[in-house]
Amino acid sequence: MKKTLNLAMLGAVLASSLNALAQEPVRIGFITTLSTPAGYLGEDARDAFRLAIEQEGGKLGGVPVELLVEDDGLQPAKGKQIVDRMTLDGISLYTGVMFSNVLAAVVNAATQGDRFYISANAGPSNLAGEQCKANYFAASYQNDVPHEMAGVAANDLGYQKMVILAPNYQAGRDALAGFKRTFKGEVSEIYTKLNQLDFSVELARVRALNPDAVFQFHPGGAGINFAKQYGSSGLAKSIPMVVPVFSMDERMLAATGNVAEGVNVVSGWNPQSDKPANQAFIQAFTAKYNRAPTMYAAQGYDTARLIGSALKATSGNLEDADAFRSALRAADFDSVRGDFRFGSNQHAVIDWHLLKVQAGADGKLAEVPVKTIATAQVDSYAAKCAL
Amino acid sequence: MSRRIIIDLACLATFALLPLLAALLDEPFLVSLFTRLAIYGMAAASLDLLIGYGALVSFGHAAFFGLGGYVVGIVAFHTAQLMPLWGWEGSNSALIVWPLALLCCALLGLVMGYLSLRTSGVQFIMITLAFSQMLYFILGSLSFYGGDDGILLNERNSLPGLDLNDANQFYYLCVALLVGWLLFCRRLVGSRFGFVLRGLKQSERRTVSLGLQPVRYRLTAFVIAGLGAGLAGILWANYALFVSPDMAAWQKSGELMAMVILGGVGTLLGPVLGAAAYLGLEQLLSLWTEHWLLAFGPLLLLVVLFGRQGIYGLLMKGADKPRRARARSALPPLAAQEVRP
Amino acid sequence: MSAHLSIRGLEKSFGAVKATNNANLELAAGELHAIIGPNGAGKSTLIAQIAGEIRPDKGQILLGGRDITAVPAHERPRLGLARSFQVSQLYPEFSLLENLAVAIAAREGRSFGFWKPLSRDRSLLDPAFAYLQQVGLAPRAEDRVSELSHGERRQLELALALAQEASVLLLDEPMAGLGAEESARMTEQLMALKGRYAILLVEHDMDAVFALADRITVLVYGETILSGSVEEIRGSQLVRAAYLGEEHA
Amino acid sequence: MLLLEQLLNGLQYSALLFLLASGLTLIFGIMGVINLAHGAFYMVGAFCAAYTAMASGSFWLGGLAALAGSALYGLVIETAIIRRLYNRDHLDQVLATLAVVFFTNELITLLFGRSPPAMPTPEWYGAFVEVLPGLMYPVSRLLFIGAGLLVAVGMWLLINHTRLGMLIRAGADDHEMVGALGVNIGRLYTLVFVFGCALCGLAGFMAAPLLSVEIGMGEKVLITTFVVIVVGGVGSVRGALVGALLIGMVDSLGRAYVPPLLDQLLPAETSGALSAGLLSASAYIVMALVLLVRPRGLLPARA
Repeated sequence: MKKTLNLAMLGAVLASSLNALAQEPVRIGFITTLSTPAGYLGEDARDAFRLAIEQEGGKLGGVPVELLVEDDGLQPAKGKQIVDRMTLDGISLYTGVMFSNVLAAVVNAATQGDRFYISANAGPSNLAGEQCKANYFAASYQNDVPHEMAGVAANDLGYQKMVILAPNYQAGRDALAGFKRTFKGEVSEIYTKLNQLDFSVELARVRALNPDAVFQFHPGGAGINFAKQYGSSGLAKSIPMVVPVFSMDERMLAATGNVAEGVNVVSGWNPQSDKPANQAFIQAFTAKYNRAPTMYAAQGYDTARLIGSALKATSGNLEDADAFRSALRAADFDSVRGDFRFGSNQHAVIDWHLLKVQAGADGKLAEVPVKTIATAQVDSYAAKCAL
Repeated sequence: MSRRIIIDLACLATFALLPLLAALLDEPFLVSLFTRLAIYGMAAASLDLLIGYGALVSFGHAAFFGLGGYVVGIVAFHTAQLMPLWGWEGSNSALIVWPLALLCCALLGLVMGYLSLRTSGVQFIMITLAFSQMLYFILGSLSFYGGDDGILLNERNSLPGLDLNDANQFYYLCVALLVGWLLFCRRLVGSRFGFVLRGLKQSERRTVSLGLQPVRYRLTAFVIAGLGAGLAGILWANYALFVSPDMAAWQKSGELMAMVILGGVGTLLGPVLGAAAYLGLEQLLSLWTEHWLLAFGPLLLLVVLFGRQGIYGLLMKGADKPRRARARSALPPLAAQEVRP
Repeated sequence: MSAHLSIRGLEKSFGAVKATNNANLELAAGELHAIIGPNGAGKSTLIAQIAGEIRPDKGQILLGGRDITAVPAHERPRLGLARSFQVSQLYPEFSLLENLAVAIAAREGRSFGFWKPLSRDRSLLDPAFAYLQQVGLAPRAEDRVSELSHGERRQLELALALAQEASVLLLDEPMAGLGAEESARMTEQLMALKGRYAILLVEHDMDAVFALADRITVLVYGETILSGSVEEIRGSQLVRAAYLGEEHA
Repeated sequence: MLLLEQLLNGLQYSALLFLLASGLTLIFGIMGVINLAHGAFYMVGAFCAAYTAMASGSFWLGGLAALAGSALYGLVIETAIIRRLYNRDHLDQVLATLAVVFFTNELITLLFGRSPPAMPTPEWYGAFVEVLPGLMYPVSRLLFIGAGLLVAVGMWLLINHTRLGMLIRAGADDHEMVGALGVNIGRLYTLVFVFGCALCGLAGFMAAPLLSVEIGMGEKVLITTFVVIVVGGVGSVRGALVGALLIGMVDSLGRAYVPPLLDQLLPAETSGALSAGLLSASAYIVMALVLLVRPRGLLPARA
């Protein structure tokens, strides 16, 4: 009896001293959407984030990290519950939320005090402008930029008259507003329903309006529905489409099939960029998960490496919030999206590309780069941020 | 001591001592989890009032949850933005905002109940669903209040003598309101009104032949149950500091219904246990695996197929029928009385 | 004798079926008036129209001289109309006392009480007990109705009708399904009520009807073909042909 | 001409709704089961269609797989679960079938992953037919309308002119009577349930090339399907047809004409929000109105 007790004590002592030797890992709260049809967004971001950690053998920037992933089910209230529990648990570094409405519920708790939130996808306008926060970073983009860039692309492509469509909810209305901000021609707006299945009615209206091109924002399943029906309605042959990458990411492309050929996609990530960091990422991701990464994966990977750069600069000490913040702002990492820096409002400033869906070298459809639309694009809210 | 009282006391003790336990285990999250249980428990118990005692299967109960929360959210929005609402500069006092929210819920209950009660059976289930979905879409189209993104609140409402921003104090307030609500519901189902409501479930023809108009009683019950869910919504808005349209979506109504069935229909305390089991399981399983629904589905199924009276029925198994035992002891022997002339 | 309840030219069709066809009936205060007729003659439909559950297509129902044809069912008890059901309509989950207490609270217009427990309200339970005594169910006062035998349920039906303190009782086959002994007891109880209420009794048990009724109306295919005293009906050739003949054939 | 095209579009949406609603209303009318899992069989059908078509390259084989897959899964679920629910109240059925939905969704996620598959289609599928002079309409959507019509006619023949149909009609009216006829009622129930599931499979197959084949696609149409059967009158196939046409047409024509109309009447800000709210809630508004006027639906099964 006594012996076992002693042994147990010895074990405890050993374990604690080992712990002291090996640094306590930095815990990162990764709140994301894994269930629901939109679950693949979170899955890609999470898998890429994990890949970055694995490549360093359980570390980021040389500092051991522990990734705590939880599914928000695309429900703001659930996201809020998770962040509340994680903050009580003492976690002070967060990322992973895919959707703006979940982010709105999560962001306050995740940035209070010395806590940091680094967005790997959603970048709502209020957080970029007047309500920008010292501890909030968007390593992805500001929500309006992809749509503004789509407007620029449409100008470049010489379209004069366009029909623009989006579901009638906050992000959809923002998308159309963003597009109109830069597009110089004439537009007709059509709002669709959230989670709409059938678009035949809208497509008939498009045909009747006979525009030069169509811009549409329908992420996830609705976007696949739209693209499939756009193709089968025959409009794809006569009226080209310009979309932000959310309406046609790699997975949606795979689900849509051949009818997606010819779609113009505006993205902050050029999957065929020959930058070594990008090529290495795509290779590693494909090897590990047996599928091609999406833009969400690229952003997740960038976010992980950004965090790694800041952890490295501060040796994993999150307690000095000012130091950690400066390290993040420096963004001293090799982004798979090319040149990367933070703007004054701590939102990513990156290049934007026009891609086109066409048969790649292997005969399969891929998003092939056409041109760069803008370099180091700063979002239109940065000026309003007092940081 | 009857089994029923033991269960009551055990639940009460758990709720009362929980913050101590949380402090001992150094798990402050427990308080937050149990606050959520108390709030959902209140909403589920109020739905049980309809389902279990009035045989009114409402598939739109989340409408009240959402509306209660939204009134709090909208008032807070105007107060924080210094933007008067029809000339009223807003208020952060719970004593003003909460009754206002309850009033709105009562009005909604009157209109929704009056129209829905023209139908019965499956049609009632669907028409209540329809009304709550309409509210859901209305809330979602309020782009001024964030549309689908909802409203973030800066602080909890204030109540004299309490600091609601303190997790423990807010928790005890929720528990006290839950206990109060359950006691009220128990009195209600045993009252003259409650007997009419339960009587309607057993024989509507008899009840009409006694000179009672069914709709008046059912509508009253509908409004009262709506107030319960509305209060839960108010507390939720304060707890989460966030309201969004999905508080009123059909999935939320379905969740509440699942809690009632899981806990035991027509038992009032059962649905609170059902809420605890539902949220607890969801929490545990989702920590364990992201494919938690794969396990959650069959678990639900087992309870439905083999645990007919829900959790409360399981706990009461083998115990005396409580109602009769109580009625007997409560009734003093009646003196032999003269038969009416 | 002035008619307390009058039915004039009542008609009701369900699709092509005429359930009630020119039904006429006069019920005097204190009179026990029986309605007899073969199965499917529309007796229950007639009762349902008087009680207000079914709205007639045509005709009039007068209670104490007032036209109540359009008065909804739940308002008729207040005007003095109480009924029992052919198939017992009771609250099986409640005790006998509680069943009656609900009826008494309803009669007194006190059903909108949200706080005081009904099961401990002496102002309801005491009179409830008295009604149970009246029909001989006092020993079972605190049992659940679901535990009662069929005969006891029929008696509780009667007690509930009595508890409404109405001037007119519509009794829809109170002896349905009763054995000989139980029927005899029910007949006795109804006999004790005679004269205190105007009773409209629908009944198949001819012995009971002939023992109890002051007047009898014969209903065939929804039509009141004959009305008269017990002797007149017994002697009527028409009734024999239309009704008794069938039964005794 | 645009109106005509929009009518066809409405018809096509109605066809999808009818394929789902006819099975659901039969299951409800005959067995009294509120089956929230009905949409799950539609999803299973779509997945079977897409993966089989991808693997075999044959469009029609995909269709066969969809029918077989949905029917088979329906048989398993009926035998294991639904059978035990016939004598339960609606609440138990709701919860149990909801559990089936949870389970099926996760099962499909585990089996096929989260990436929605693409359904390959033959060349002719993307072609157009001149329905009327000057009105070209895609084959894909005509096929859908055709399937809806075929099932409607088939169901009418089945119910009114076969022994099975006689039993179904009798079953909807009186369960005991069917038992008294010496029919194995359990087998009849299984048959009807599996038949409903096969119709879901057909709907899934028809939808796979046009809609995203994804987890949760069933729930998206499930509630609308319930709306359809309640509007039409629960338990009545004719009602399901009328309900599907009403809801489908209101939805499509509403989307086509309400926003332009409101834009003319109201300032842009209000009209946008208003038309969005109106259109999203259109099915529910129709249902509430129908039930307020006819509390049992338009064509209830039992008079």
